[in-house]
Amino acid sequence: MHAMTSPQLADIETLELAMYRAMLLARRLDERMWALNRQGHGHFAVSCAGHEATGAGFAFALDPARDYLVPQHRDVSALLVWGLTPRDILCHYLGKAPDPAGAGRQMYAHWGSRRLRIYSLSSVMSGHVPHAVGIALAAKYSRAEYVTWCGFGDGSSSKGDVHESMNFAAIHKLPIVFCCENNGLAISVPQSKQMAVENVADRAAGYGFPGVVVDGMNPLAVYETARTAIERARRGDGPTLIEAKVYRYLPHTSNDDDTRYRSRGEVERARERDPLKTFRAQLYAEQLLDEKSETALEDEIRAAVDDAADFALGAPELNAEETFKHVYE
Amino acid sequence: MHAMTSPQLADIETLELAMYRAMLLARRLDERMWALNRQGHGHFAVSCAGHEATGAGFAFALDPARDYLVPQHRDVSALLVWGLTPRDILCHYLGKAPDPAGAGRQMYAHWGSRRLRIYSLSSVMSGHVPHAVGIALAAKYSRAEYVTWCGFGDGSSSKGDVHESMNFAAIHKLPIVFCCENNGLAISVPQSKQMAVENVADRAAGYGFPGVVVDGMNPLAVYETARTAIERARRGDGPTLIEAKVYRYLPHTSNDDDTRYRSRGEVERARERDPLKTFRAQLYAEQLLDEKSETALEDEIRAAVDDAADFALGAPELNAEETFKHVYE
Amino acid sequence: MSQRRALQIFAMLKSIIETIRDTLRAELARDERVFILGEDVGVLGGVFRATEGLYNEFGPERVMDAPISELAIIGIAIGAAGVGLRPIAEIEFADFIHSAFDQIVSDAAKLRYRTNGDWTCPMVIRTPYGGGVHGALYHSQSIEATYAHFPGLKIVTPATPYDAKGLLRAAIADPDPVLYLEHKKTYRAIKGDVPDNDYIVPIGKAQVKRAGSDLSIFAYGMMLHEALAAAELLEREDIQVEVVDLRSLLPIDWETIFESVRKTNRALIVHEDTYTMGLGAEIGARIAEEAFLDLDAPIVRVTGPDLPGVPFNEIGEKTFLPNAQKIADAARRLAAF
Amino acid sequence: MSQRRALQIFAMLKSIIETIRDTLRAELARDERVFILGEDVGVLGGVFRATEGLYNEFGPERVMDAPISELAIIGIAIGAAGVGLRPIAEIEFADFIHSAFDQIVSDAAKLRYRTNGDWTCPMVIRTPYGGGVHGALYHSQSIEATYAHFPGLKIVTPATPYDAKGLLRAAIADPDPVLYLEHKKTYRAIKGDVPDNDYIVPIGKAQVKRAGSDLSIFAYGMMLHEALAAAELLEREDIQVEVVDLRSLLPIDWETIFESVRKTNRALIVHEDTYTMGLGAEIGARIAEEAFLDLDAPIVRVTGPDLPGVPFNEIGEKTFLPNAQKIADAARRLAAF
Ligand SMILES: Cc1ncc(C[n+]2csc(CCOP(=O)(O)OP(=O)(O)O)c2C)c(N)n1
Ligand SMILES: Cc1ncc(C[n+]2csc(CCOP(=O)(O)OP(=O)(O)O)c2C)c(N)n1
Ligand SMILES: [Mg+2]
Ligand SMILES: [Mg+2]
Repeated sequence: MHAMTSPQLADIETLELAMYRAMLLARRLDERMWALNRQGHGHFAVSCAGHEATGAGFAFALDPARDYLVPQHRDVSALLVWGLTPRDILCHYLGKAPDPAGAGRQMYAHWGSRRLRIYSLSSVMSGHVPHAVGIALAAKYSRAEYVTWCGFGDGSSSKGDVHESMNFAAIHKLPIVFCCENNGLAISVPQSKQMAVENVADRAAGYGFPGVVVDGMNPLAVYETARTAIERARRGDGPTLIEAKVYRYLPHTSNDDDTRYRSRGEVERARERDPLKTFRAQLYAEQLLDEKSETALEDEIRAAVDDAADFALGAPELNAEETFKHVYE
Repeated sequence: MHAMTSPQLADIETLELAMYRAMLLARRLDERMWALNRQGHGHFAVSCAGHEATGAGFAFALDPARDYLVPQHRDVSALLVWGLTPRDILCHYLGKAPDPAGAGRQMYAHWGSRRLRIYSLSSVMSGHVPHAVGIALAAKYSRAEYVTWCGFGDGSSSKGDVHESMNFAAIHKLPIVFCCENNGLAISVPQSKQMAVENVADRAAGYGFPGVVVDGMNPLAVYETARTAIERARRGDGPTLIEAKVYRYLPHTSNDDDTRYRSRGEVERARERDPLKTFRAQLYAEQLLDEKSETALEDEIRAAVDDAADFALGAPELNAEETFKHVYE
Repeated sequence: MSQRRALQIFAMLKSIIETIRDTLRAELARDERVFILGEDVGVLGGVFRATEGLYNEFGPERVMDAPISELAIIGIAIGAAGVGLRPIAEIEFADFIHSAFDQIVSDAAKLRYRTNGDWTCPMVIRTPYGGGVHGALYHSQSIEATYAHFPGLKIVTPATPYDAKGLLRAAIADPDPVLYLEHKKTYRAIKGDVPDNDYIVPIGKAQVKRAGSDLSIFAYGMMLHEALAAAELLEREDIQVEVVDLRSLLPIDWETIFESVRKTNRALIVHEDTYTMGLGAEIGARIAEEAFLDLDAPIVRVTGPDLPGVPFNEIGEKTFLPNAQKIADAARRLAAF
Repeated sequence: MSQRRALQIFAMLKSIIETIRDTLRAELARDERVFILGEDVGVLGGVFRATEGLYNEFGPERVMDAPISELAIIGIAIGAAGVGLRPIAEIEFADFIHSAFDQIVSDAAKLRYRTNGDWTCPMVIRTPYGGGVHGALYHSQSIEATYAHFPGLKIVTPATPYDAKGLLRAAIADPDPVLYLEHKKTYRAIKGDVPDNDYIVPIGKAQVKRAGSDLSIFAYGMMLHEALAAAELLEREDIQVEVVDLRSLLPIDWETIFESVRKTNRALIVHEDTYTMGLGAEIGARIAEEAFLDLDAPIVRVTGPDLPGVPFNEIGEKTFLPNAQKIADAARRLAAF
């Protein structure tokens, strides 16, 4: 049905299965981190559960071999497509020396890998958005053919950084796609107290480029929308703002208690839209997945997650001497 | 024709004549400042020429007895309506002790007077916009009936401060009117390098309130547009963004040389839209002004400006002892 | 005292976070002009629970949840303070106050001065700072040194529940903008007695926490407790350490500092913040200017190292942060000088 | 030399603003990765004319006019630097850099460290700072002390045309972010010889501008010239003043400072910035730590007063700013101590 091509897809595999694998691996890694957290391993988990379809959808629409990713913090599925391994992710989670984001200096979900063209995140919400614009400016400046993808949350959209960045990208028609992953919450603050509009995407018109709302729980819809935006960027026609409507199933982080600000009923109802569930059903319906192949996939993923956990738990810490390095060249 | 009422208008006077007087007084004060500057008096002149119609238009639509003004730096005509006197303005220009904005501490065009409900400006473009929102929040919080008017330029609209401020004002439906006085330049940077859209007003939709474009060279059009926005604010229906299209006739400040970035032809052509000229013609046509009354008005204004210049030139300086005061209460 | 009894007493004492919450509640009840504005301060009650329950008690207008807009939170508080309200702005983590730097230093700090005393800014900014809770580079920063450079602002940081209440009340009553810094590691770790009456702790006054004759340690926030622990270690070695809690970081109580130096003739300054241009710089320089002849030894600073941030990894974090042991080592050398 | 001849020579020398412009031009020509981004840098050539002519010569992609978006100017430069360009961001007045504070201290300064050296930020931020040109509170600020607290950044400020070129070339070549501070009063007031060859002035090295034995003055930017003038006044009174131009403010060349103190045993620090937590704090404290035994007198600082800003009014401005007279007065007292 969706036999679309994607820059990084191996021939033997359909796009949909590849997306599902990335989503499932992200979800299972997430579950493992939260389990490790409860067992006293690691201090800080950030869930991607509910954001996986968006990440998988846009990542397959891009070309990791040349495009730059300036991710949102919950983009685990996209980062896996981009080349981060489960070991990378769990070493990052535990703050161990092999962590590619910073050898244990950064908290979890502060991605980064120069080799993989994943720009580094700080904790400051939206602070990375101008960096993405700078990377996009460099593409135009150097006549390089890459596109820059920049994710941020609904909460982050309130910051002035986003305004200044979008405005600048519009003026120079930079090859960039902004993607607001709107899960309706900034920690506990609901969208109604973050903005008076329904769609962040509507802001794009005020900068002079298209804004599109997409169902972020549907990886194929995200893929299609992303493709259009990416092609527009590659053509030199400038930015697009995509707003992917998603849902965050778990608390904000492992330090949060979401029962204080949303009902269990709401979360349960949202489970019906869980992309892992709905997309799986679709793959079954399309006969791309059956019990046997699903079991094999789950086994493969469990093995990868087990391996990653063992590796990360046994990996060396940041040592005292290393702590003093890399202030300057 | 326009026998509209205005909160602060004396009975005997028509609104139009009062507007024209404010505009003319602003222009003549401006001319005097630039003349003083050339004579070596004062270090820094900021022209309001071209912005007078906007200032007069909105100021008469507000109620200076209760409303708050957080002005744009070129709002001299509005400030005169608000109660600043020519003496105040020239003492501010010369940085003399009687300067109500800061007793000579601030550069010219950094307005402020608590008694008159004019909030203080720094030099940081857009830094005052959140203050205006705070003043508006206080109105809602205290159930006070005032409206806050907040001006800023097209250049200033690019800053994140404006985004965060508008977004917050929208969420809480605050009684505020934002007014972008768009003269198409941020010093030398033309609008095309400041934004990719034609109208700043279009951004309002992205926050969830109306955005309106008005001819800022027509005081009556500004008045009407302002009235609608002010009534909306007083009703509790929230903010409006008005974009007044104006023209800046002189260089950015007395330190600027605008021949470097715009042609004399452009400036000359814009002179045809000069509100002092077009509105004067309208008053003549409406028989609200004739040669005799105009001469009387010009004489009165010249006398006021002469008096203000004499007063300000003779006024005491900020002395060394005072320089150390007012760091803390 | 038995360990059990000690634990019972500890449980009866108030923590700093409880004290802040109770003080906020009392101030909201006492003065209608007081309101709280910040991210997650409402329904959630703050990420550290400093405002827990206040939203239900006082409603959404007095305990306002803000969007992620630090600049606007501070800027709006400045405007509201100008026209008669008494805003308490909360910045969720001190690390994120940087987005509002311009508002704080260009406006809050300068407003009174630039207007010749006409417009003022009676507001409080509360924010949790400091490391030791695995917060990494962006949830561990000490920000006091940066802001202590801006006349027009005041800065306080309590190290005890008693001071948490007294300084918060002083900050809210103050006619000028006050940055009220809460060391997040002290929130639950430090408990103490908190009187019910309406006392204040005056801004600008330090406190000698422990008298001593051999050397003076100047500290604040969490490091006060590390300094006190170091002093106990050293007492066993017969080194008598005087420990001064600065409490106010702008203005600093120079008289109490100089008096202590006059007595002990040796000055050791401790802070968690990085070394170069940390607050210890001003304290060291001021002593070298105004109490030079009282010094029998060089100034010593025990601080975080000159690194861009506290690493997440525990070994990295421990490597970064000063503690009682590191303080005691430096104090021992200073005493022996 | 006759006055006429002196004026002729002065006219032949290069001003700091010309030197900066010529150096920018040469760097743009030399390296395609170098581009300039800032407000009014294009058609106008900068409000101080630092980029005059470059837009015509190199086009709008290499000399880019930016909207009023300091945060984005810096943030975009950071991103572009990460992927191989060499941005030179201009902030129109240092006073307006505060809006980009978060980008500079949270990102530019911390990027290399937080990524374990993976991502880097080789960029230059140029900005005019300092008072004495009737710029009032928001066109007179000295910002060096604030940024000198952030490891990961470098800060330089030239006081001569020679150093303006050498330090600008060093900054552009540097693999880390460099804040290049231009004292706006020196732009046209200070002239000097500028060799044509491709020298650099290394970041982190101070320079003894004038040798002396009685006391050391440490200064930079415009205040270097006031300090040199003070030294001349004092020479007539037989007080031999050593004057050191710091040039690099992060890192500071401590060796040159300590060496000078070892020689003169008296240290006077001068800056235009306000007193408390100005750069003099670190210099004073460091001397009191590491050269304490070499001191024969207390540290002295001559600085701007602790006021929120420089007033517009000329009397107010003069009251605020240090000058040769004020420096000489303090030096006389210090020499006599
Ligand atoms: C500037 C800033 N302010 C506050 C925080 C604290 N904080 C961390 S995540 C977060 C909410 C982010 O919401 P959103 O952007 O919608 O992303 P989500 O976590 O919902 O995916 C907040 C407020 C921060 N990291 N940065
Ligand atoms: C944050 C900031 N950046 C730069 C400047 C320097 N500057 C002063 S006025 C100005 C242009 C303002 O343009 P606009 O807002 O359109 O107002 P106009 O002067 O055109 O009326 C600039 C860039 C400043 N004052 N503040
Ligand atoms: Mg969200
Ligand atoms: Mg303009």
